[in-house]
Amino acid sequence: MATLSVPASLEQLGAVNEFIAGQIPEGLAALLPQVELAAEELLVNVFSYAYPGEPGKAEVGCRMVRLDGVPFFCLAVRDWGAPFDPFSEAPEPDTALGVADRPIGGLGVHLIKSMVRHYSYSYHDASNCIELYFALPE
Amino acid sequence: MATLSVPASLEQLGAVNEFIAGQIPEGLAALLPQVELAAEELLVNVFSYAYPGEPGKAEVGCRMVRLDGVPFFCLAVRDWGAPFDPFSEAPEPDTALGVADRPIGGLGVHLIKSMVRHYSYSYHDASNCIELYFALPE
Amino acid sequence: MQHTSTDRDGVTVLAFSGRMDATTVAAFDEAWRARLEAGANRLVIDMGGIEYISSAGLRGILGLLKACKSGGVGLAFCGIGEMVGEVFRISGFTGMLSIHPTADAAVAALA
Amino acid sequence: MQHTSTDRDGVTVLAFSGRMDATTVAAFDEAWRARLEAGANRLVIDMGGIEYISSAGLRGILGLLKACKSGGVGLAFCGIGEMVGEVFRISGFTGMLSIHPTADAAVAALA
Ligand SMILES: Nc1ncnc2c1ncn2[C@@H]1O[C@H](COP(=O)(O)OP(=O)(O)O)[C@@H](O)[C@H]1O
Ligand SMILES: Nc1ncnc2c1ncn2[C@@H]1O[C@H](COP(=O)(O)OP(=O)(O)O)[C@@H](O)[C@H]1O
Repeated sequence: MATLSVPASLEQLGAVNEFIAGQIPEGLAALLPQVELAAEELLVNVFSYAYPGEPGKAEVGCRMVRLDGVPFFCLAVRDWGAPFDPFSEAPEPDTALGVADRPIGGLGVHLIKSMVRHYSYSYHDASNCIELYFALPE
Repeated sequence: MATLSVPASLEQLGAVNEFIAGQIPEGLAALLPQVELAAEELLVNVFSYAYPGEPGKAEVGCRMVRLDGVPFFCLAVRDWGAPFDPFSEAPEPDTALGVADRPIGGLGVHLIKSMVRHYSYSYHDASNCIELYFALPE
Repeated sequence: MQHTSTDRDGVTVLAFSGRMDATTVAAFDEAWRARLEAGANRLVIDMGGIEYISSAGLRGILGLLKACKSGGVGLAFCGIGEMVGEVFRISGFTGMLSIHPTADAAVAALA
Repeated sequence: MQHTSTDRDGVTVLAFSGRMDATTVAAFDEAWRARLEAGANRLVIDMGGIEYISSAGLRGILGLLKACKSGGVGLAFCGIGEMVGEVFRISGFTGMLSIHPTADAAVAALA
């Protein structure tokens, strides 16, 4: 798996996007916006919440995986903050609310779940490990 | 992820089983025979075919993973042989054949597929990476 | 992210281009706040040049929506590309916005 | 893997215990081959002590099945535990075997 390690800082998003663009196999370029979006959502959360008041790092990895015989582009994001599973702990937003009642924020995890076919979370080796499985474009 | 690295040799199966038994969380002991079976099937193949005429190694890892929000016990097996995806390349056996027509062998991958909820294969960092997701006992 | 601001028949058209993400949304916020402070009371947001938006961008848009609603400012959108449209749809933003195919149509809707 | 061999009314009962895997199946193969070479023509395999079987074990069982079929040797099984039974079922072995709840029943079936 090609991996990129970055300090936990918002200005790294550009480097992450460049890395992802270089990893997406030819023919799968249509996935790029979704993968960049998912990476941004996860990393912004890591940069904002995983290391309160201290420096930290994140790791991003890309690889092709066959899950149950079906090929996927897989994005992995890892951080060394306190255990936090965004998929079970972040509340589901109500996307039917109108302007006045809409809380600001809380849409990141929802966007990811909507764009991937499968997502996984595990905590091991003192790190949060998230894997996102993007279905290949037809 | 707790991992064990072993030389590619059949006599390591005992050490692998011991490692797995130590990794299965309390309350999931009912999974042990299935996980040991899957590990044996994969490792016997690695030991037999992955390193023809040369020494090699295999790595076994265990961890809990939430995939699509559902908790699984995950067994990971890794080798550094030539790329080989047992799930797509090993032929499906015909389990309806009688004694006379039954070929010897070819059941290992079928047993694994029957016992896990999800399986994945990827080739990266010069290694074959297999992950098996066992549903937790009720 | 870049933007241009044009006055058309008393409607302020703010046209954005580039990426609307966590590192650039502040520029979006500044742009519309400056227009509202300058007294604009009808606003068209032309997203024709926006190729990418994340939840940070949605946050900027929601701030704009709330400000226009409470300030009685007319607001319309145009130039929603494929990626932006999908993110709007998934987030339930499509129903909250007045969306038009072209800047002309958006300006006309606020006339 | 351990085994014992008993003669009951001319039927050879081979009782195995332990794990039947890639490292032990050779002992299984040796045990039944020795019995056939010694002239046994009715064989009961008691798996009551087998807590684990892998595809290597299945390979041993299939070898035994083929040998008995071609040699005209009567063969019956008993003592199939939960794990072994599931592996037999998944592999389609259940239908190829004459399976009985107890050694007595297996011996009687070959009488
Ligand atoms: N990596 C993380 N570590 C700790 N807490 C987190 C992390 N990511 C998200 N959170 C918590 O989950 C909440 C929801 O996250 P998210 O859906 O991205 O919305 P928001 O727009 O509020 O960041 C955050 O407000 C924060 O409290
Ligand atoms: N790790 C591996 N590397 C290379 N080839 C393999 C590997 N594992 C299995 N194979 C090939 O796939 C075939 C089927 O494997 P399997 O289903 O386990 O049956 P068998 O009982 O014949 O080993 C093997 O005979 C071998 O040719």
